[in-house]
Amino acid sequence: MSIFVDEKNKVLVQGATGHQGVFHIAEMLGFGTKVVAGVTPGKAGQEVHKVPIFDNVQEGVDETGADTSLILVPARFAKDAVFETLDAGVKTVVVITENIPFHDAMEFVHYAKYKDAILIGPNCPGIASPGKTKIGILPGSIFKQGNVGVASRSGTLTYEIVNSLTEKGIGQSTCVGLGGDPIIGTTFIDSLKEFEKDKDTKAIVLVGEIGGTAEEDAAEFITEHINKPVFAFIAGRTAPPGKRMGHAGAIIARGKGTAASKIKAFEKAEVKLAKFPTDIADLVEQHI
Amino acid sequence: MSIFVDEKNKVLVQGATGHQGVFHIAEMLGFGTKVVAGVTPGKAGQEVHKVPIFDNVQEGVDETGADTSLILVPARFAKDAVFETLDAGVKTVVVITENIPFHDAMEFVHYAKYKDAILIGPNCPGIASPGKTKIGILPGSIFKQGNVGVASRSGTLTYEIVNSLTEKGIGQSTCVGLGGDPIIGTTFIDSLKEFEKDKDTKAIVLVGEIGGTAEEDAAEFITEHINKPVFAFIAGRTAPPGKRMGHAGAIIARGKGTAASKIKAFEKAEVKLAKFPTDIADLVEQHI
Amino acid sequence: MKLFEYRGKELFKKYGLEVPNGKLVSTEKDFSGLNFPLVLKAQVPIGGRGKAGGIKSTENKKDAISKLSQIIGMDIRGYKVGKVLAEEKADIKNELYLSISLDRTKKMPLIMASASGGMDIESVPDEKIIKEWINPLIGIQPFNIRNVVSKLKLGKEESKETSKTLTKIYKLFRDYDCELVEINPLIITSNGGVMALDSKVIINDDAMYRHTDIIPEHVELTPLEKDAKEKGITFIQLDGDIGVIANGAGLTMATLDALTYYKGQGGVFLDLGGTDDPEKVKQAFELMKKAKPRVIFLNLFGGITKCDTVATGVKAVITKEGINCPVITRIKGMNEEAAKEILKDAGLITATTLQDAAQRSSELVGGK
Amino acid sequence: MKLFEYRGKELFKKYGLEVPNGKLVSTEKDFSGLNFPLVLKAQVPIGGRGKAGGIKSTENKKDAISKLSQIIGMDIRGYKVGKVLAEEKADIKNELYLSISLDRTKKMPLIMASASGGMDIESVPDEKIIKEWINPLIGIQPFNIRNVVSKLKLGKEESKETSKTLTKIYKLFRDYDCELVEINPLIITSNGGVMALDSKVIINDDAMYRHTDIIPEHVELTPLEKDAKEKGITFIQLDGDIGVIANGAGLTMATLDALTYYKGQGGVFLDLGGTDDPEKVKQAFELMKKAKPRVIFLNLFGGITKCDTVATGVKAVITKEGINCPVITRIKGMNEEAAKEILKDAGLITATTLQDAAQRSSELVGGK
Repeated sequence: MSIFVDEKNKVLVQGATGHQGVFHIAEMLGFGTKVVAGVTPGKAGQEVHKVPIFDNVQEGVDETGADTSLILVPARFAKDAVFETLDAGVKTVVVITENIPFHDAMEFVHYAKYKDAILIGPNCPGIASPGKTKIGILPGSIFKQGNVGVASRSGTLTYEIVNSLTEKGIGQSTCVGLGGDPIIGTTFIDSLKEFEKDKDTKAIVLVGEIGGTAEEDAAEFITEHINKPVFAFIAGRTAPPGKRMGHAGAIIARGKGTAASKIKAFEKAEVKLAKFPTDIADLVEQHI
Repeated sequence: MSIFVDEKNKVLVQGATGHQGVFHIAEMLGFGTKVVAGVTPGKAGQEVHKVPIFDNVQEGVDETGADTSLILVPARFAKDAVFETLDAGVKTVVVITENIPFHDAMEFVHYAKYKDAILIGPNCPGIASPGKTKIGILPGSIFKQGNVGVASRSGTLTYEIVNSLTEKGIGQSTCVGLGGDPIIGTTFIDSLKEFEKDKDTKAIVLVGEIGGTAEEDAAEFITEHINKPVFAFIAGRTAPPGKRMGHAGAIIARGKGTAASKIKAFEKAEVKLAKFPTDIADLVEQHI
Repeated sequence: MKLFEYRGKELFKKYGLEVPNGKLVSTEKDFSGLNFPLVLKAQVPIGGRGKAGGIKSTENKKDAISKLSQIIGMDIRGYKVGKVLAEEKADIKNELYLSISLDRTKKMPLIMASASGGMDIESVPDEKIIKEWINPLIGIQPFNIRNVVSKLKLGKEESKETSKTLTKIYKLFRDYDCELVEINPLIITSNGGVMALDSKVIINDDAMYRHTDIIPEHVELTPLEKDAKEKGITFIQLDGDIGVIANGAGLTMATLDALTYYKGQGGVFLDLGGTDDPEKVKQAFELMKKAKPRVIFLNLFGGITKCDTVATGVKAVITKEGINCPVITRIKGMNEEAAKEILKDAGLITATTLQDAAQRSSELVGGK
Repeated sequence: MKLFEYRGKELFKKYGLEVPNGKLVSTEKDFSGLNFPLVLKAQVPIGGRGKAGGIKSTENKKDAISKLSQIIGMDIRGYKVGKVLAEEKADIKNELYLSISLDRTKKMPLIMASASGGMDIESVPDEKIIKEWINPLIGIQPFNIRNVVSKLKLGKEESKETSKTLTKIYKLFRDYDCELVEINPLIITSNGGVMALDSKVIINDDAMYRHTDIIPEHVELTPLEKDAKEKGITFIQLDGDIGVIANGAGLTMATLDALTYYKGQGGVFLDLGGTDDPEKVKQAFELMKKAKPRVIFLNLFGGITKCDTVATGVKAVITKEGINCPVITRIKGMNEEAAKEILKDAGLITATTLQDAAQRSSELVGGK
């Protein structure tokens, strides 16, 4: 099993004919993902790696039965793209696009809730359930099917951690990149709920960073609801307050969002913390 | 059992200190309804029939655990009242108010869906599950606990029909007044779904009228999903096209919404149709 | 409220839509500033005026004045033409249909468009109608516009102009709480512009309080209609001779249906709404007396108020003011037996069932 | 983008909020049209300027000019004061706190208000802060305003004015894609008016493209910062002397954390974003050379591109342009062994683990 996505998801790519679209459609097909449709207004009838392109999402959904959307369009068209795909009945939306205005993200995140849809991102690398599907831009080569669930606010840092797990022979059930923005659709808590229910997940890895209180909220949730072992790494212990550390969401603002606070919360929740990213693999190995 | 509401609903009345509010709080308490709070801005601290009044819904909910709201405020404040109660976490909302602009109703009906709340009305008499609770302005004296579920677009016509059932000794599981407006939160189909699941409902009565296609939609749904016997009455067989017959929703517009079309659809779905409202009771008696 | 065409077009102009140059005309000098050929259009709140002779083309002023005199005062399906709009003939390259209405089932605004403009939309086959629903929580979005306009298969510039037009119309629809905005035809002119040749705008009556800039067309109310309006009683004039008083829309319709079943026919009917307030019943009786029906049929379901209380009220009106036609009463609900006694006492015919009451009423006017 | 106080107040005025009469002053004649007493306020994009001496009251022009000269050019926590706002002293009856910010957990705007205005909101006990969340699907509603304002316990007229003010501020917050609008204090004047004495407005950088009317304050970029911006590389200047190049925000932060663990300290750091594009790595190297760190630490996770391809790119820069400090490299991912050979070949120190690399880098600058 896996969480959020598996081999049944039929993926439609919005922004399919751009450089990134063409490249990642190939990568996803190579991973085994069912990429069934692409959408670029005005390019209906074309194909990208034999995947048919449609003028709008509704036609793509009607023709191919797509139920999942990967959003690769530029930031200023992202809100429209998400609304379009939700109105067309798509139930899982992965938003890779970065630099989306917060107010746009707030609107589509709540609209996704109204539509009972899962929305992952924005500003995220996507999600992979090894052996089943990969929806996003994560490098496919680092994964191995197994029993560790990973949820992360970071991109490459996650690749590092997943790669080190795989190198030690520890596979993953699902790895979900939540996104580096302050407003994201799917959170640590949403992922924890699913991992706890998932029979094939035996341990959970959380990759956090400074900014906001998502880790503190997760720690509280873990204490109350999670029985599986949880491991975590927090990036930004030495980040200066007030500076935006690459991600829009990674900022210590008004005294809130420090790594110290997050580490303290996780320690209280008996989450095992790693000093260095790759230590996670050692910790997991020792405990399961 | 019953549908939508039962003896556990804790009711907060918005517009509690007005003439209608004071009268119907007494009527509901007399029926056995758990009326726990009233809201009128600026009147916190007062009581209506010993029910405490609050300044806003959130305080009412926090203090009394109310989970259900009855909206009796004037039309131009209704949208705000519904938004307020939904944001305060109320999960069942009954909107009695009539003459609410359609665009307001559209917004709050969809917002209720976003909040996973049941919204009944607007322009409806409310809902009663005899022996358990009554939330609205329906006359309490006409009901008798039993096994017939009633869903209706009309008010007094429903009282007639329920009264005639009761006179024949046929009780009701739940009677829901859906409302006479074109845009309503809960429809025949929503009610049919629940009645079909409800163990204590053995037969279903639908009271329809001209306007829209709710009856046609219901007929289709019955053919596919309903195994319990369904009885119906349609008002407005002789209504002239283009005239609004009292209810905002009761209008034959652009050739759509005629009684003939509804009757035909119900006949096709093998729904037993009554010629006169009180015939329903005879039909039900013959068939169950 | 249904706006006359010229009023709808005033709103269109306010939202930046193109409409033909035109104005209301009633005398010769009103034609100054307009360039022939013109179209004269009767302003009535219903469709089908073209077939009824309410729309005429004219090439010069002499002809225009003659045709204007034919249209003014004309009777179009019961509406006497008081106002005529004269508009310059447009340069039509292409006729489209465009409307925004309410979809009751989906509970959201529905845009309908078709490349076959100018004809009645009901005669356009369904597969040729473009449909796009707008979720009220987010309003119209760029993709909605793309979906509609791309399927109209217009040229690039025309598509751009039509997109802008659609955005404006939706804004009008929402801002003014419309039930319907219909433009048929919406034309593409030969220079690629977009223009509304007709307008059908209906504003939700219940929302009129927030649109005080919309002055209702003057409608002559009969004294009875005026009276009913002031008292908050729904008053509808039908063709028959049985006056019906009932409470609630559904019950009122069911009462009319029952009369028809017995070959009677409702005339004036008064709906008290969902109330059995004795004061309102009394007012309705007073109103009904003025309408002079051949029979009065009172059909009430006593909900909250007890039936005997209502009956006492009715008796008071009858006794005080007399009544000059038979009155059939049927009151159901709590204490109905006591009510019957009171009504009988006042000389009224009391029936037990709706069927019985409807049959007796019908018989009194010669029904079966 | 954080707006200077006077810019924020220009926006407030645009939305109909009252602010004190005032203007930017730099010379004596700028004081014409202002009535003493005045307050002179240093315009800097950070808080705490009062404590730093950046706000001064003045009763007459002579004193004002002298105080102005003290403020202009003052250094407030690294910001040199270039602009000073002179405002007429307000007539304060009551000081409130009001802000709208983003609640990341609830994913919606959060209004915070307090009857204790003028002080730092973080020092106000939580139970004295009024909180009201606004759902972005429906925006601010009358009940939200009532909830906030009724709890401030103001007089009737004051409540009415404060309600209007809140509506306007929310509109500004939404229209301008704000992350924060804070007014501290928002005052009630003795005639019952409401006035914003300060303004803190932050506009979401990613939404600046739709607010072309907001001219960014002129910020002097160093040549390096300018260069990085043009290349789309995140450039942050920290206090240390180890230059860090990494890909991705999380990995970059983790790299800095590891350096600190080994008592090293990051100096300039370049985040390539979530990419391992050899061209971008090359550009980062060129930039880093100009920054002249004592050590360069390259920490890359090769995701999509193969590590040896990246290494070849790095080698090309080094070989072509030379490098005048040690370079520690650590590249992980596909073909990392081949990459190591290439880098070694170019005379670079290659490490296997982040720890190893961080430790070696730190040692080179005298860490542990």
